[in-house]
Amino acid sequence: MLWESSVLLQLALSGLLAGALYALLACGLNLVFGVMGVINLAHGELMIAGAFLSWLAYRYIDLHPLVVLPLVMGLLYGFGVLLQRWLIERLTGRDELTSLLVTYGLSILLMNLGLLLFSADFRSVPVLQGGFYLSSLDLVISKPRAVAGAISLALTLGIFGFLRYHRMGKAIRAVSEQPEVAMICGIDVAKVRQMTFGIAAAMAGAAGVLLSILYSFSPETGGEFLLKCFAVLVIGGMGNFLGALLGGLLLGLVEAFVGGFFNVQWAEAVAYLLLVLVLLLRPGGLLGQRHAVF
Amino acid sequence: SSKKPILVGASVALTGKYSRTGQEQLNGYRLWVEDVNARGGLLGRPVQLIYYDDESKPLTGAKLYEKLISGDRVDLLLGPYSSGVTLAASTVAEKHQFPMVSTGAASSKIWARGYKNVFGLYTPAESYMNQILFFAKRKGLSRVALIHADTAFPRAVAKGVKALVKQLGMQLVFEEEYSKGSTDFSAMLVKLRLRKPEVLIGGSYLPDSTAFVRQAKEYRFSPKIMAFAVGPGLPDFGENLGADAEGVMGNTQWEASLKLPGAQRFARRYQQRFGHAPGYHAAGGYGAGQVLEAAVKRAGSLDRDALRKALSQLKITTVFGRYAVDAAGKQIGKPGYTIQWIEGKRHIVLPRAHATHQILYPFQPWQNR
Amino acid sequence: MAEPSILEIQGLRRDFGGVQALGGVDLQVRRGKITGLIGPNGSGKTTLFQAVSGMDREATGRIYFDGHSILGLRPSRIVALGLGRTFQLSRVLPGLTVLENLLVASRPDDSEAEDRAHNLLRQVHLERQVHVLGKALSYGQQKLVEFLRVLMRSPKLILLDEPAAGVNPTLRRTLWELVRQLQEQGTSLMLIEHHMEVIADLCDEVYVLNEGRIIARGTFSEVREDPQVFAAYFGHRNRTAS
Amino acid sequence: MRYSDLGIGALLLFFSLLAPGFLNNYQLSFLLQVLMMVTLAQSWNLISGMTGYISFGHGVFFGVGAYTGALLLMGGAFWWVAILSAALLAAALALPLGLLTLRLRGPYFAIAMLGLNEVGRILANLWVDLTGGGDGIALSPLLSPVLATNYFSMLALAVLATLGMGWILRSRFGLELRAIREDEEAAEMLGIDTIRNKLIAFTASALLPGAAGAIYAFYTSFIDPSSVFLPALNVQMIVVVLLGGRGTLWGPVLGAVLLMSVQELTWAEFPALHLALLGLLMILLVLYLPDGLLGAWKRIGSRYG
Amino acid sequence: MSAPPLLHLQQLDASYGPIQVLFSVQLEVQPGEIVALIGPNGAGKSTVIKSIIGLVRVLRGQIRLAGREITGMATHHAPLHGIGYVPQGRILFARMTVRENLEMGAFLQQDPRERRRLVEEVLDQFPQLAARAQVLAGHLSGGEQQMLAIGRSLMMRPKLLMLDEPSLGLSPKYVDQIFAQLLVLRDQGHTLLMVEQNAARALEIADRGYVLELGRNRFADRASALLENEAVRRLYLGGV
Ligand SMILES: Nc1ncnc2c1ncn2[C@@H]1O[C@H](COP(=O)(O)OP(=O)(O)OP(=O)(O)O)[C@@H](O)[C@H]1O
Ligand SMILES: Nc1ncnc2c1ncn2[C@@H]1O[C@H](COP(=O)(O)OP(=O)(O)OP(=O)(O)O)[C@@H](O)[C@H]1O
Ligand SMILES: [Mg+2]
Ligand SMILES: [Mg+2]
Repeated sequence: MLWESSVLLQLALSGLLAGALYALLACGLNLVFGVMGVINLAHGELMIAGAFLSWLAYRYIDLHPLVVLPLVMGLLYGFGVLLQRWLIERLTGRDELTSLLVTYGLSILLMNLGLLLFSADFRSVPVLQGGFYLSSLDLVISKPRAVAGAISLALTLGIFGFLRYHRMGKAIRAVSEQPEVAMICGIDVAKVRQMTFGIAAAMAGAAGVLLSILYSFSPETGGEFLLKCFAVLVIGGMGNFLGALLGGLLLGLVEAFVGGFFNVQWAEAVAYLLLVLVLLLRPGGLLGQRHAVF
Repeated sequence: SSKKPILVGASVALTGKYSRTGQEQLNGYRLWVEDVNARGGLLGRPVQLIYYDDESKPLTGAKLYEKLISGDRVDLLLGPYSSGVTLAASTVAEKHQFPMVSTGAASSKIWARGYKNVFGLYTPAESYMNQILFFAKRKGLSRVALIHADTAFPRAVAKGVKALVKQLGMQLVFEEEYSKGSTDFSAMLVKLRLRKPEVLIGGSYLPDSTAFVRQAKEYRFSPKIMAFAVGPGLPDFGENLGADAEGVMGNTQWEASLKLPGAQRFARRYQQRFGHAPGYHAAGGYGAGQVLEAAVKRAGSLDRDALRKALSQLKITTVFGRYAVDAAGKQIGKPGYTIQWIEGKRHIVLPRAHATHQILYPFQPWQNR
Repeated sequence: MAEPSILEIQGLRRDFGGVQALGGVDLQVRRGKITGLIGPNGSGKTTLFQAVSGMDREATGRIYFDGHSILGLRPSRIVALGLGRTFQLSRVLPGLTVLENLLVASRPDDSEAEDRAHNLLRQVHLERQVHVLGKALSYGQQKLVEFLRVLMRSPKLILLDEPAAGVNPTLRRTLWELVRQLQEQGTSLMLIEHHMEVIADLCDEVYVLNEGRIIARGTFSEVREDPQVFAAYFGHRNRTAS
Repeated sequence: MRYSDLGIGALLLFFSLLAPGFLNNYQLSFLLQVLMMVTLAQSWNLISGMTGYISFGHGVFFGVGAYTGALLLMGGAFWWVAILSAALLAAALALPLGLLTLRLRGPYFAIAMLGLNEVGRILANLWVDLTGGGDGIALSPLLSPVLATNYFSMLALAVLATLGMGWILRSRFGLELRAIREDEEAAEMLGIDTIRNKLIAFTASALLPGAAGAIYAFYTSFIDPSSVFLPALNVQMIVVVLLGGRGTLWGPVLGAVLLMSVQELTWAEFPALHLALLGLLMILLVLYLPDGLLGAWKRIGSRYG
Repeated sequence: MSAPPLLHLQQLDASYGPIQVLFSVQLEVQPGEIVALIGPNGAGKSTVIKSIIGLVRVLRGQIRLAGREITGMATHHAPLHGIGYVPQGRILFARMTVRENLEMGAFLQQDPRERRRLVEEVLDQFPQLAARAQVLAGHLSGGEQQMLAIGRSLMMRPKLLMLDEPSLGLSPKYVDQIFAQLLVLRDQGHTLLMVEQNAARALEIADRGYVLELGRNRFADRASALLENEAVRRLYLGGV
């Protein structure tokens, strides 16, 4: 009975829509890695910051999350710029390990500050409730899922276009390859890095806002999502922007099907299993490329 | 020199996943300490509470009870919050042969290990859903779906449900465990829609039960009864879900509306002191204090053996309800209560004797709301 | 001698996603000789070294080193069999001192490693840099350390990938002196180099590689007369042996 | 090891051996936890400090050790047999795991290890028949060794870890590990069997947390999946090494004493803050004390000395 | 002479962290000249260039460009000051196309049409590159890569072009091409400062030369005079 086409379609659809959110989050993470070689272990907490901003705005000034979305992106952009300027920039020239450790510390700090401020309670922003029902296909489409999925996809593709065709986007790529030479070309590398981190943080913030209308979240939710993002990155190939997009959608699908056919507990572990599998079979990712590709 | 305070030790979940309920329990403890001291203390000595944050983690809890017993040398022990932390903490108490009054823990497992020093207040988790299942049986329902988180307490709830479903000759059409902290139930809902259960029972805490109900609406999943173990008992459940909470059932250990000695007064004072109405975790905290108080009075000293004896023989009624334990220290005196969200409020609907509202049945399908 | 060549390569191929970097190369390095490998930039010289040294295990064909088939072996195995190589872009270990860089390359049971290291460093005027970290060396200094490192194990065959590129002319002479000494001690060498004086001076035999294929083989004076080689490699102005 | 190192070691050992004589139970448990941190930190130091393969998942060996120790003890094994088996099982697990993951370079390895803890936790949760799942395992107080026994076992472990580290730091093996950290391909080309070396380091570094996990299980008498597969434990071992100084002998010891003391104090005073402080500490350390307290000490020493 | 030199280093001290590498280095480049900077490995040649461009910390001394002080400028201001730089070891944006590499060279040009025009101009100058404009830079041959690196540095029409070992690792054919190209550039009005280990050939095309040793000036003269100088030949040119 699980093999009925409506069920398959149902699972595929909700999987893809959830996957779009992973993609948005993973692409930001990937951008920072591609350009600065920094794995930002605090990326999940940046997302949660976005989610809490959305929650605060809804709760205290009664603003709809979709109205707040650009504001949150702007705020997180600024926060990202500051983080880059004060923290990550100081690590240029030190080994990979160092940035891992610093962002790990940052993630712990942010998460626990979140716990202090908001406690470990789960919150959610109950807008866009319910679902559309397509009686012809016997299909329900959850409203928040549809909206969040569409916005995630649009944002991800928009940023992809920016990197590919805009002059500043190209500068980001240049910095990712050869920072010293980029400098000689007149590119203010520090600025570009700040912009990169800013964009990535804004993407995380956007993901957070969308998360807030989809699921319940607490300050501790970030870590779980980060792990999934890594699975996405590894599947798509670290530093590969399109890869992350595809990887995100793929993970969403796989999770939905594993949850549908087996058990949701396994669905949560499947991201990690997928990650390990890809790492072992194709250490360069499914789309196999080690370096920044935009 | 006899004015040296009596030290009461406890670990509480101030941070971590149980911080919300842990904080309420702590408030209950604190209110009791204030009251005891206002009454002139215990054995003529003032009472002082020493507590630490166990971060909702069993291991930390165990460490802290070690600290309380060996480091701070407390005289009396109150329990932490949650079955998990209690399982760990009680082992330390047992090691030191130190009697501990435990509230905020309902898994029977705690009392199935042959320990002699843990005395519980909560109605055991295994019987949480009994009234609802009996009610469903009366309504002629038989298809039951059970979902639950993977920690000690929800598992205990699930165990009780499975046993009773079998005993009542009902049919368990779906069962699935999920990790605590899960908030995406879409895949589960797709499956549930196919199985068409009439009764859905969740061994769930607040976040998961809230998320489940929201997504049930998105996926238009509406069984005739929807009930969860912990979530609906908390005010946040209604706050988060608004109108969608309507008709969801749950359990409570206690409601302020119950006719128990001092309960109303406790609820009033609690509201004044902490600015919000007490949930059952708060009342449990206060009640645990009262039990400890009664036991010390009965023992007439702080001697641990005397205390242990007193605690196992004691039968009293606190603001929280009846206290009476079996030989293992497990609670057998106190009934559970079934609540339901009706018009934005929590009402006791079962047992009938305590009901404050007629039960709402069946659960309104989402598309009709 | 039963077996005249220490390295025997047959039909070596390597593609990089459609680009054929090596298109079936046959080549021998004779024992105790210095063999030159020249060719235009991008002709596949470094790729060949990568395959022989085991750094790149995706090439196909046959490679025999000192009687062992080594294609597919890991570099450390091949080194254990007696091969050493340098990198075109130096791979000095940045966080280790110059001395440690040499010591880590010695045989574990070599009790005189430290003395040898000091000796070698003196010969290329790096004695002041003994305790300097690898990353603090200039480009040319790194190339020198890289070269000395290979000598620490006294390999039977050494592959040198432009060891003198970026090294100043005076030191370059010292370096070639060292190479000749090695040969006299019986070491076989294979050398990639763009300075024709050196090839002319040192090499017993020269292979010319172009677009992944050997287009000429012989003594330097033989190959340099080859019109194909001339067009591909030397260009309009022939500045060879001075 | 140098004479000064031996001197410091002997002094520390002397006091540690006498400690049970004049400390109360709580103080002794505190010391036990410090020793545990020393052990864990040395183990992390070996794999991550030396080879540069950052393990964010070393806690998994601790978890495996804890479960092995607890289960064996319940099954009637002698406590020391249980500890030994826990260490061996952790190492036996590390071997295939290392074979798989150590092929991954740089960030990939870190990522693979980051999720390992989570997998450990989920498995322990799912494998109810063996582990009791989310309910955890409670060791009967009668079965567990007494505190002093646990204390001395942990002491022995910490001493072993530090001696081992001291030897490795000065050995050629240590030099080879550092070469791997700097440039693995080049190291391989210098004749270093990088795979073998990494595997040895990784497997050896799993022994210690395995044994420590078992002792800790005896000491607390209660374990459950989320308390022994604990992400915070990974953080702590890393912070300890960073605080003391990466790739040094006494760094982890110094770091463990300091961190645990600070934690103990902040815990009581600012219950909700101490993890946030830990994160902040980690950032500040990397930014301002890149080579830890010992490194800073040496730098100051050489400036004025 | 009333006009100041295009580039003038006075008493320059520079260091990497605590380690001082340059000691009172003096150097002058007149407009329209090719100046060669030679010396043993580790003498500090690259460091001189890096300190001009702001990649290395200057401790003391002055750097003047056409009379204006630019000591310690931010590296990304180099094109604004009219300085082009070709780093040691032909470093490119390997995963960007030839055209994109050139575009990056004119990053400061905001107008996309003007940028395209500049690219075409440089491609005209290097016909070999024009044929491969859409190829990824990483797939070029060594000589082409060096051409591209030089082309990129020419995008903003620098007054002063500094090259660190342009012949490094190039086959003889390419070396000839590169040196010929440098002469063309000089004739087009660029001023060149070049570091070379291929010292003899560098001095052949240069107007003047400096010899650096251990971070200090050792010789400075017309290039032809340096080529004749016995000591220079023996110590630095590898001659006998
Ligand atoms: N990893 C790689 N991926 C793709 N192409 C490669 C790779 N390595 C080499 N190539 C290509 O293979 C060809 C041969 O390169 P190789 O480095 O062997 O040349 P070479 O003869 O050493 O040149 P040079 O004298 O400039 O060092 C070139 O076209 C190069 O672009
Ligand atoms: N990053 C660095 N940190 C510390 N010291 C350095 C660094 N780079 C170079 N040095 C030192 O500075 C001195 C000069 O180096 P520089 O690179 O300028 O030499 P160079 O003349 O360009 O040599 P080469 O011809 O080998 O390229 C060398 O002694 C070197 O050890
Ligand atoms: Mg080459
Ligand atoms: Mg240089």
